Amino acid sequence: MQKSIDEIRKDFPILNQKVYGKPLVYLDNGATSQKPLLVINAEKEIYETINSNIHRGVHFLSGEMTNAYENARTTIQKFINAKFSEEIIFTKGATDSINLVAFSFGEQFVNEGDEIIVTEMEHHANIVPWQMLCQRKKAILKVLPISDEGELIISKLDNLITSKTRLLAATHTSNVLGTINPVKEIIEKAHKQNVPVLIDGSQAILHSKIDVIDLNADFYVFSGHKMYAPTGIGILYGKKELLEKIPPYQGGGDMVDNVSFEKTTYAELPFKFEAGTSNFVGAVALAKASEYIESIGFEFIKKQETELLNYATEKMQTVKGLKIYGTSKKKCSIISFLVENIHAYDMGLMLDKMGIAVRTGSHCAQPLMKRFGIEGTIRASFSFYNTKDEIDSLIQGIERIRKMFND
Amino acid sequence: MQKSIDEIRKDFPILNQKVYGKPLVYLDNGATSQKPLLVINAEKEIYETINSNIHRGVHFLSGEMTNAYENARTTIQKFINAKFSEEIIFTKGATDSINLVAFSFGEQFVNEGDEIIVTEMEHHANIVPWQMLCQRKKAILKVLPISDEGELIISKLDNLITSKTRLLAATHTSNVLGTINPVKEIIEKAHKQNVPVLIDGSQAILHSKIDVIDLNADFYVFSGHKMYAPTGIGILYGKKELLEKIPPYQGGGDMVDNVSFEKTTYAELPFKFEAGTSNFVGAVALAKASEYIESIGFEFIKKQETELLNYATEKMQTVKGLKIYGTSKKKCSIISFLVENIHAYDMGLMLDKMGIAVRTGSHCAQPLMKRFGIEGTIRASFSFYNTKDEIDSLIQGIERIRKMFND
Amino acid sequence: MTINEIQNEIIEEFSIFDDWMDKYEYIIEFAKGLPAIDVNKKTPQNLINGCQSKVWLDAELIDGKLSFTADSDAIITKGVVALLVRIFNEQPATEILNTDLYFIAKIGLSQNLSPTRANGLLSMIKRIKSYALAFNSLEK
Amino acid sequence: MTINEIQNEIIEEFSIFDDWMDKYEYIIEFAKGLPAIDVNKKTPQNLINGCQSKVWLDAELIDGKLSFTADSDAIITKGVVALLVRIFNEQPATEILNTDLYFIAKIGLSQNLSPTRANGLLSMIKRIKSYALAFNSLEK
Ligand SMILES: Cc1ncc(COP(=O)(O)O)c(C=O)c1O
Ligand SMILES: Cc1ncc(COP(=O)(O)O)c(C=O)c1O
Repeated sequence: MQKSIDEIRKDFPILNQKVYGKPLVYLDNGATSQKPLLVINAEKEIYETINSNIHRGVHFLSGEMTNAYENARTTIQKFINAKFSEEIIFTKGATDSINLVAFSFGEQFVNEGDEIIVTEMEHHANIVPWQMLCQRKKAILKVLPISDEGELIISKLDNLITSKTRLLAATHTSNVLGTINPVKEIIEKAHKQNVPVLIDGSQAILHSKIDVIDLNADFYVFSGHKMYAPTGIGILYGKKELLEKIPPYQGGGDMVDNVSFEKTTYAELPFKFEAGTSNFVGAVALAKASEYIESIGFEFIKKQETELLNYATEKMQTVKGLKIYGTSKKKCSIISFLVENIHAYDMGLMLDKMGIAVRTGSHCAQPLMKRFGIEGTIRASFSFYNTKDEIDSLIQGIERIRKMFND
Repeated sequence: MQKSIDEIRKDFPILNQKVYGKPLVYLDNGATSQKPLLVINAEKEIYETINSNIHRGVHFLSGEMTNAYENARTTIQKFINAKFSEEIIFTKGATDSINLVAFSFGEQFVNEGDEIIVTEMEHHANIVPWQMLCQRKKAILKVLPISDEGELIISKLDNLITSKTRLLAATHTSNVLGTINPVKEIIEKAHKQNVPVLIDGSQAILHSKIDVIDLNADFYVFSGHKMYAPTGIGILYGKKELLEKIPPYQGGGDMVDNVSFEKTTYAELPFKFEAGTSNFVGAVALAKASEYIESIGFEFIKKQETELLNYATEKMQTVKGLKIYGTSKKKCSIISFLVENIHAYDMGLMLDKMGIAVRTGSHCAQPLMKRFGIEGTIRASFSFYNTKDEIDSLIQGIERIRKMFND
Repeated sequence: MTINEIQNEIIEEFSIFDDWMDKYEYIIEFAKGLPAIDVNKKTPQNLINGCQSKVWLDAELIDGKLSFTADSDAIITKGVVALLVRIFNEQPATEILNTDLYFIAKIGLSQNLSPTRANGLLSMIKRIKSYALAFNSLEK
Repeated sequence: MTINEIQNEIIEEFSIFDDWMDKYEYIIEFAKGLPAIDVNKKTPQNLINGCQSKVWLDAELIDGKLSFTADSDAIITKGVVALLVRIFNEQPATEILNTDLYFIAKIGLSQNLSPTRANGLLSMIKRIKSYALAFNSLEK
């Protein structure tokens, strides 16, 4: 049976607290999500029962921990519908995953004069690694622009892609605008010209079912901490045939087959890309988080979050001088906005004192800010555990501050 | 007051269990250590109270979490006596730290024909990243050999270092032989010829007080999970003036100052090297682990572990056909051994069934195995929470297996 | 008034508020009273890095004492820098260098302005002290 | 005997042990009874990767049936491969390909040999099946 919101909120102990004597209203989910007890306790339980280093051990605990870790891989494989479990690489997070691809794919396939395409709405994590690669290889970074509504101008893609294009990196969902990009269509277009595509799923993975086979993504990355799992763990999905073609990223234990000072050979997938002791406890907790998400159900999540998004958008439009950035028809539950004459930072600081946690600033997307000619926005991002009451608090807070400034 | 071993063991719930109906004897501490409740509960508590993304947030939880994270940095700074807190970089683990240096130092300072020196007793984590660097830059990897006792032949260092040597990477303590290397002397020798030194402290950090200023190490790396902290977190210490000179490793959020498609500038230390959402919960737990260690006290740890090492060494010497690999006078509580006519793997599997967890195989040190002309060893590694009774169980187990094979 | 006398004054002024919004109203009042910085002084050199808001801070030496002007695009930041200007304006450089800014904790700002990584408040204080240091060594 | 008959036989033999060390003694017995592999067949090609111990496995087709020989430097591994040889020796290739090796779980080996990442037991079974597959397609 479907849990009620009240029941769901009980799964997240952190939500039931006061800050500055006011009930906490946590609307900074885009930065990081809170964790259900199921996940928190999974880590604790591992450390109290089976914690042990994995893979090479011959003893009982090591076996149990290895099984738990490899089962976590299979769970994530199913969660995103990957074809093979070895297409799931455990990393530190989305940033780590993108850097891995930028390095390893870059070493193999990017040379002087080649081109990489990113979009104007990317998070720095999906810009800077490509810039660094381009600098190292003397390649060129090209940018797919966006419209005033905050949508990718897909029609420009055909001209942007040339015979020199080696990879296209695009976000599935904007962490600032909330825009859900038509990544399936983008991938199809890129593939027509033989360009592989990396999708940054950091803000998508928690809102709806991801099916990497259906999307036909070549690489798909996300962080655990944004999908109700702990910090320090993330995923790189890559198509097997591509992962096999590119060299390893980091060197160390577990990623080698044979090591000698003369010649070292590397292990098979997925181990080739998992150098050193993996965050195996984090990996198991990540799998638990995905199970928690599925127990709530994406249908329910989508319904709840859409309701919150629509409700908040409607209410915000009644606030004088409030402008929403990102007005695509396809949005996840993220709203960026500014109120006339009020600096985002002032708004954020004051909302905080009312117990309302939002994020302010450039949201690691400075080029996007530049596109809109602003320094930053206030961002409220909702999870299925948020309520309409909380949105009412937010709106009241905004109104109060607006009056303080504009009267 | 000093805790008794019984009291200490109560801090580690995992130790008090049976496997195959036998009391668990956990002697695989070199692979990963168990975690005290203080550390386990610290993570749980964070997720239930202040979890929130750090640094850029303007709200209460973000502030609390940022403070906890930055205080963790200061705690680790003091733990290893670094001069500046920004010399402490949080990484995924020792392997991640070494790869960071191999890349960033390599980009800045290593060119075709240059030389990197490692030792014959290194873990793969301190070999493969350098091999990969050498391959990329057409540089040359040179190796400092060891004696039959398992000690570095320091006298060969002077000849090994040339005007082409760019860096020396050596382990503080061997994860196989237990040898504690005279790293201070090595660093001094290297510095005389202007060669910076990276020390792999993975197996040293948990056994005695590390003072990076006294050692005068240029880089010092270790993993949290081997020092009673969770998986997925580690440290790179680097001298400020060196860290400032080398370019960033990964690109993404938090490590930038200003991002535009035309030109990106990077943040100051330590952030320059911490791209993406850091494992901030792991970092706080790591600091807690260091506090736990200090509450037990290195004096007590050293005394206890030396006693266990000496006791086990003595007892093992009474076992017919048992050979210990690594007979240096300066050893930490790690013993590698083989028993005549018995494959390490057989021994490990059988000890396991008696509840005794040891590690078998090459211990991610294949070149070292080659040096001794063996395929692998059995390794028993003791923590201060182990007891003489447990060593008795180990010896009895070895004897029983020896008889099974040799009668 | 000495630096500490001004600090104590500020602490007392803030002591009447138990609500944060009232404190902010008060800080905003300060912001409005801040002597405007010369437009020509809003240079990149005078811009303080590491805040989510922009802060410009300039100093001149007048009769052996430092005179500060400042501005910010965010009103709370401007109010905070106004507090600092009120405290440090016309104080001898050596005094500025040796000051312990206990008022920050007392009025609750340390907790409330520290969240941003490159702490805006800290950067402002650093900048003020570096001016003091520079003028101090000039004087010798 | 069919493959499953042999599996059942093994399960029954092991059922009398409730102590692991006794099981190992028994496995070691098997190891000693394993038909020795020809020294010339201990080639890198016949070496199975991913075990902590070395395993060589060779197969020949005799009268339309597969005949296996094997060896290992570790005695327990050798005993395990001996169990597999006992089961699969002289069985038709199609049977080998379609076998579900339930005896592994029943005698407790799945749990006890799986810890190593590149599971030795799994690799051995894979190798045996790939021989069967190869011979099967040869026959057609
Ligand atoms: C000496 C030494 N160096 C490096 C490492 C690698 O540490 P990690 O796997 O935690 O990155 C280890 C761990 O086995 C080690 O013992
Ligand atoms: C769209 C997007 N991509 C990438 C990232 C980077 O994720 P992480 O910091 O967890 O590596 C984020 C997180 O802010 C994001 O929102």
